[in-house]
Amino acid sequence: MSATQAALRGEVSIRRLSKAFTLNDRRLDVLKGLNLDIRSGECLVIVGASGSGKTTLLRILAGLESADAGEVDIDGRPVDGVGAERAVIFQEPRLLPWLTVLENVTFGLDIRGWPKGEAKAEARHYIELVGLADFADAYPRQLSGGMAQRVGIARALTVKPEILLLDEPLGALDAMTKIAMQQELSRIWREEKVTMILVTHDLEEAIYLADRVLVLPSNKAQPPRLIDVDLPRPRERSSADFVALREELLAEFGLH
Amino acid sequence: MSATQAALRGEVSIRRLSKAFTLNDRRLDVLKGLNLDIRSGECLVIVGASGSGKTTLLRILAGLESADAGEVDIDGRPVDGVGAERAVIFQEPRLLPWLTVLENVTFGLDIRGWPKGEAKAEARHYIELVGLADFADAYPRQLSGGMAQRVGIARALTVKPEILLLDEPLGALDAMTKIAMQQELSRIWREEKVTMILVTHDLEEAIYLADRVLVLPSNKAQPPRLIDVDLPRPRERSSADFVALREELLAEFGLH
Amino acid sequence: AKAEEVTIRYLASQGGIAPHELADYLGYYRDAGIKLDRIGYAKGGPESLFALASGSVDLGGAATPAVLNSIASGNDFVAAYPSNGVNATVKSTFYVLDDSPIHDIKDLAGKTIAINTLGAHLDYTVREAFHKAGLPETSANLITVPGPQLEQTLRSRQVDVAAIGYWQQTFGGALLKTGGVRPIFTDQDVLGDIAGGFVVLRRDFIAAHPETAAAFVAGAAKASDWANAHPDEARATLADILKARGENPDIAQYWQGFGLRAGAVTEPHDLTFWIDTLERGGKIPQGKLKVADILFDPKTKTAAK
Amino acid sequence: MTIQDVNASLALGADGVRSANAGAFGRKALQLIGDLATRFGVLIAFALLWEYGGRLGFLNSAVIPPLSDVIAALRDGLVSGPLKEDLGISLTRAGIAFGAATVIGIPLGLVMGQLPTAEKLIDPLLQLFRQTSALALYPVFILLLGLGETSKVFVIFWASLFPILLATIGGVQEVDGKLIEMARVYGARRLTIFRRVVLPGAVPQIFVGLRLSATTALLMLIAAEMIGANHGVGFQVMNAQYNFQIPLMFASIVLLALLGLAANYAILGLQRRLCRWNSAG
Amino acid sequence: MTIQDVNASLALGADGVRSANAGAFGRKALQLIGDLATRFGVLIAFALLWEYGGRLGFLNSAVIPPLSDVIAALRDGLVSGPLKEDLGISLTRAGIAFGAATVIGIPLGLVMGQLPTAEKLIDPLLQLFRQTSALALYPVFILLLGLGETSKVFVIFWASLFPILLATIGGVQEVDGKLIEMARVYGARRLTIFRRVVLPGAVPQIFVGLRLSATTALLMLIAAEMIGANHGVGFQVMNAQYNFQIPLMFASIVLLALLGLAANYAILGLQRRLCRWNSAG
Ligand SMILES: Nc1ncnc2c1ncn2[C@@H]1O[C@H](COP(=O)(O)OP(=O)(O)OP(=O)(O)O)[C@@H](O)[C@H]1O
Ligand SMILES: Nc1ncnc2c1ncn2[C@@H]1O[C@H](COP(=O)(O)OP(=O)(O)OP(=O)(O)O)[C@@H](O)[C@H]1O
Ligand SMILES: [Mg+2]
Ligand SMILES: [Mg+2]
Repeated sequence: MSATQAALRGEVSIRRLSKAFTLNDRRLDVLKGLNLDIRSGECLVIVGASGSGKTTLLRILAGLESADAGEVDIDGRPVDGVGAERAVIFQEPRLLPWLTVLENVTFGLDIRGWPKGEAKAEARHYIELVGLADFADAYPRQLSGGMAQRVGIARALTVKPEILLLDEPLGALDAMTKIAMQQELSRIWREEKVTMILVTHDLEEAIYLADRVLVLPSNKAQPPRLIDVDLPRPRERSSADFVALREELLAEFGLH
Repeated sequence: MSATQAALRGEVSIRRLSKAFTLNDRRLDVLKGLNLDIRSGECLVIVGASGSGKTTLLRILAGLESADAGEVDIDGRPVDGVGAERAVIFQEPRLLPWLTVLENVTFGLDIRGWPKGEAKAEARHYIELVGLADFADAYPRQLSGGMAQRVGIARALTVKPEILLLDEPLGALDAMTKIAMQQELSRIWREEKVTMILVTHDLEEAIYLADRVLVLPSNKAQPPRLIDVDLPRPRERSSADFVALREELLAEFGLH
Repeated sequence: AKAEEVTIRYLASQGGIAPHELADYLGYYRDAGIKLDRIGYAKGGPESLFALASGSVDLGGAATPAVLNSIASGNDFVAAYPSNGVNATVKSTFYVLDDSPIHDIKDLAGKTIAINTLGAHLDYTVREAFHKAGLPETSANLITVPGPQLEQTLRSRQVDVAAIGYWQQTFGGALLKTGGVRPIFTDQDVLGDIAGGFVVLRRDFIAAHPETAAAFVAGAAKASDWANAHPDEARATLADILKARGENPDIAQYWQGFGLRAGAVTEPHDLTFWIDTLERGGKIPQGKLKVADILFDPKTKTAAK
Repeated sequence: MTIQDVNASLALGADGVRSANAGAFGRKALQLIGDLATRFGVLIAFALLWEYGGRLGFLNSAVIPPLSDVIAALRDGLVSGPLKEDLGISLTRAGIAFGAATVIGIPLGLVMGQLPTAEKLIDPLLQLFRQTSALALYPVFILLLGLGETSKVFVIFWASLFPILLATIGGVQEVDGKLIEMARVYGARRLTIFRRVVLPGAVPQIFVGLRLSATTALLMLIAAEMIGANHGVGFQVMNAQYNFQIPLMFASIVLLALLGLAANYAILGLQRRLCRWNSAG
Repeated sequence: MTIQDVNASLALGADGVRSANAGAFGRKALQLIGDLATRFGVLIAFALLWEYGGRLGFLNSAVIPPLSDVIAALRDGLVSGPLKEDLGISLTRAGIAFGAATVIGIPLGLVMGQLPTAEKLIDPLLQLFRQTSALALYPVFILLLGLGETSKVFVIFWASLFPILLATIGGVQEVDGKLIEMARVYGARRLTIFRRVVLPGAVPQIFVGLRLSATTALLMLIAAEMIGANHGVGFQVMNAQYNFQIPLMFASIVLLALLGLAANYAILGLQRRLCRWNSAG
């Protein structure tokens, strides 16, 4: 199942991945022998209780954190640090306070050496897409929480990575904006054929976007669970299958 | 309707409240002539699109931001700066990085001059309540996003204010933790008879907790809307009335 | 009658002594009831003048122009006696390296001369020398270099000429000991015998202790005469004094004397030369200072005014 | 359940509007006066104390001449006296040294703050040198750099390097690690992270260093111009002191202090311009 | 739709485990050696250069005696010579001055950083004084404070106050305003906010100031002990120079530098202890 063909972009293979933190001399197992293959162009959604290790897993995939044991391969090569084929949307917006919204969104393109004008045009496109066209010249401290989060999303989208890692990207958005953004993410994922790994607490969002849902347990004695979501797309939130799957996921969480 | 009787604790009266920001020479109306009375012991939930002014309104009520025009009276006295009768849970956790979880949670009690031992015992109670008993000695940078948010909640609950102002307090929590916390908030609200003003993007949460829901419009030409939630408590999320009201609110947002 | 006991606090300078220190060491002050109390070191005379003005010490000592400036600016100081000066044995010498193209004053034009302070003794020695040689007074480039660095800067050819002041005999002695240098001229060639610096007392101190002041000056004069008469003993004594102070006694070998006339007397010229120079330069107002007003007279035990 | 229009549900009284803008202009004018009074009040009090301290017997005016005499000496010195020329010479020396300290201190501080190896390598030596007074090392400087401008500028440079360097290192280490992580995942190389994240993030601290350093540069003029000099404001301070020309000495000190003050506020002004994002709108 | 156990769904090979801990001990030992080499390599190279520079003709050993002579002079001076006593005297002076600068500078900086009015009131005067060299103001100090310990300690205090003060003000103004807001809504009064939010938040910058200031205190010993002193390491630097005791002069300089180095690392150590939250587990 593990791929060594270079042709495959954005394929992730996780083998026996373990990670523990030390907290005041107490050992805290966060990931324990995780095995997982993520297909090229797949949308994997990670859910789990607060503190179950979602961010940690994402950070290891991003190359920001090193595992204690195990392997992560991307397109057949072991992950060693960050890489240009991956982009991350963090749990916090992480905007540079001294740059305007427009400048923050061009940041990734600047680094990739895009000419100023093209980078700006591209950035403006994504700023419009997240609904902040009127705020292109605002500084981060002039934004509301949800607006800042959307700037972070726009910034990650500009660089068109093979693998997009998203940590609760829509958590601070109202219902309507959130649905619009979910549609956008779904469209971009489909059109750009990007591998998407997304952490969320919103099970509806998980089912709306996911090919598969990974449920990380709080109790590390239990194994993680994978749930296939084989609903046709575009998905209808009020469809019976959708609602049934949502119930099933809730049950997985011990609810209902 | 405005009360001057000192007997009423936690009554809020808002008159013609207006607030605008200047953004690169552009005037940005955020609140425009808002009128609202919040009863003692009421639970008012504020919803609205990202950037519609929820945080701004909460900050004015907290005394952290001054209005351009209009009046806010609490228990008959005009608001002038912060006050010990109000506590705030911010949109970000705002923990002191050099203090442990336990020390962060005792912060409010320390300031109120509680003896060390009692403050610690009280703090431990709330830390347990938000499910972080194992992390009392951790530092903020060792916490996950949702854990940090829960520490902020515990800290605000310790001080038992007359008015509790909450800005998306459960936004970073998973479904199960969130429901547990909603039940806790509801119980504390009922038992302590605190006036609760809560911002959320989760309409289910709004209906579960609210006496009334205030919908702030994005377009300031439209007036804000108030929606009464007269469902019996404890509320059942799957009850027909609950679901119907949720549909109604979604429609208010232009969804469905 | 037994003389009153008076303690005189003062600041010493490193590597050298003033006549009153020698007098004290030789026991000349014992009967006069004068006790000298060395409370520290001053690097340069003006600092002792500031200390005198502040009442931290009871005597100061500085080069003549600094003393005159201090009195002109309103300090009620009196020049007690000249503490050092220029004569046939003690003098400031302008040295060059052996292979230098400079041979006399005329060759100095356009050259760099290291001296310790501008606007004071050596500065005016050079001006006077140029004046006498018929050259503009500012023909050479004078720069300030502290004593310890004079030899180093000369030998590394960063300056063409190093002027060793008569009060810097230790540096001159060390320079000559290493050798490879030759003198061009001295201040004595230019100015003749002249006092270079004065010990200064406060007028109110003199008024309060006229006898003590007179005895102080007399003892210092006696010590100066003794040093003139017994230069080798004087050097040995200096070595003892330096050793007692925890300084390097070896440098006593370079010491040549105080450079004072017999009886450490002041000639009017010692002061008028500088009064004229400073008045000409506009540093002090015309006619403000008169020698009689500022010089202690041991006979009347006062200064006029 | 009822949905209602919030504003319509209330009987409105026009008196409810707080007159937030009434008298705003008058208040602003008053505020400005108060502002200037607090800003310069203490300074003026100090000047008065100086001027009249001697006359009222607090100060010995033979050693501390009244301010008016000092100002007169300063004016004379600048108009027709030595200070005019001295000013240019000293500003050049301090300026070159401060410029060099900036140009070397900031990049070095950025590197040392970011690369532990570089810090480990250079830090002990730097710390040792930092502890060494330029005043004491004169013989060494003269030996290695001569008596000319080089050694004077170097003495000043040396002393002004460390405030910038330490402040920059401190500033860099304070930069939010989360922002650096963000830049890394966008593929920024070390140099880009320096330029786009670390440098702007450290700017406030760097400016503290610059202000300390500019002051140091001007203060070191006195020490630097003690040797091998015949011009310069610092030279005048010591030379006037040696010759007991007290008003000229104070005039030179005041001139240096005013230069320092000007440099300080110029750098503050530059910082405000650069950090407009912090206070805009 | 199927729910599956992730781990069970894979055929596992034991070879997949990366041997992250293999050879960890050997690597650590090597790392330590490398660490020490980088940390002290440059220092040792410098010492060798000094020692052999004279013998190889790079340096004039009459001006810069070889390091071994200096170390010998240092040992003699400390064991039987003047430096033993000097050390105690100088440490007392620098210590008192630095202590006073800390005790006054930090609270003053905290106040000035927080209260715009206080800053406006004091800043211009302070800025003016900051620009004024202790070296130049000696006459004034002698006049106002006499020749005793007071003026010496005050000169050192004066110079070491400003690094602490400016760094503290800078640090305070950098403290996250969101945390201060948080403390305010919990009813914290100004003093509590100072103590519990502003002070800990400004600690890293304050420590930069403390380190600069400790250095300054030791460096100022030379200037302070130049006048009216009989003892002290700074006094020895100048005294030895005037007495042709060049090795003793360098020994005193080295002693001051070592003191400064010790102070620097002591303060760094204290900072690490205080800021454990930043690096814990
Ligand atoms: N300091 C400021 N300067 C300028 N504009 C500001 C400032 N603070 C807030 N705003 C603007 O005010 C509007 C309302 O912001 P607010 O934070 O109240 O929104 P919100 O309803 O809380 O949104 P969210 O749900 O995204 O948190 C936004 O358009 C924002 O850009
Ligand atoms: N640097 C660290 N040091 C010690 N423990 C840490 C550190 N980072 C994370 N942890 C711990 O690891 C666990 C998992 O954290 P992680 O951030 O991955 O959770 P999460 O699943 O993202 O939770 P959330 O939904 O609340 O964001 C938590 O218990 C946390 O306390
Ligand atoms: Mg997380
Ligand atoms: Mg908000």
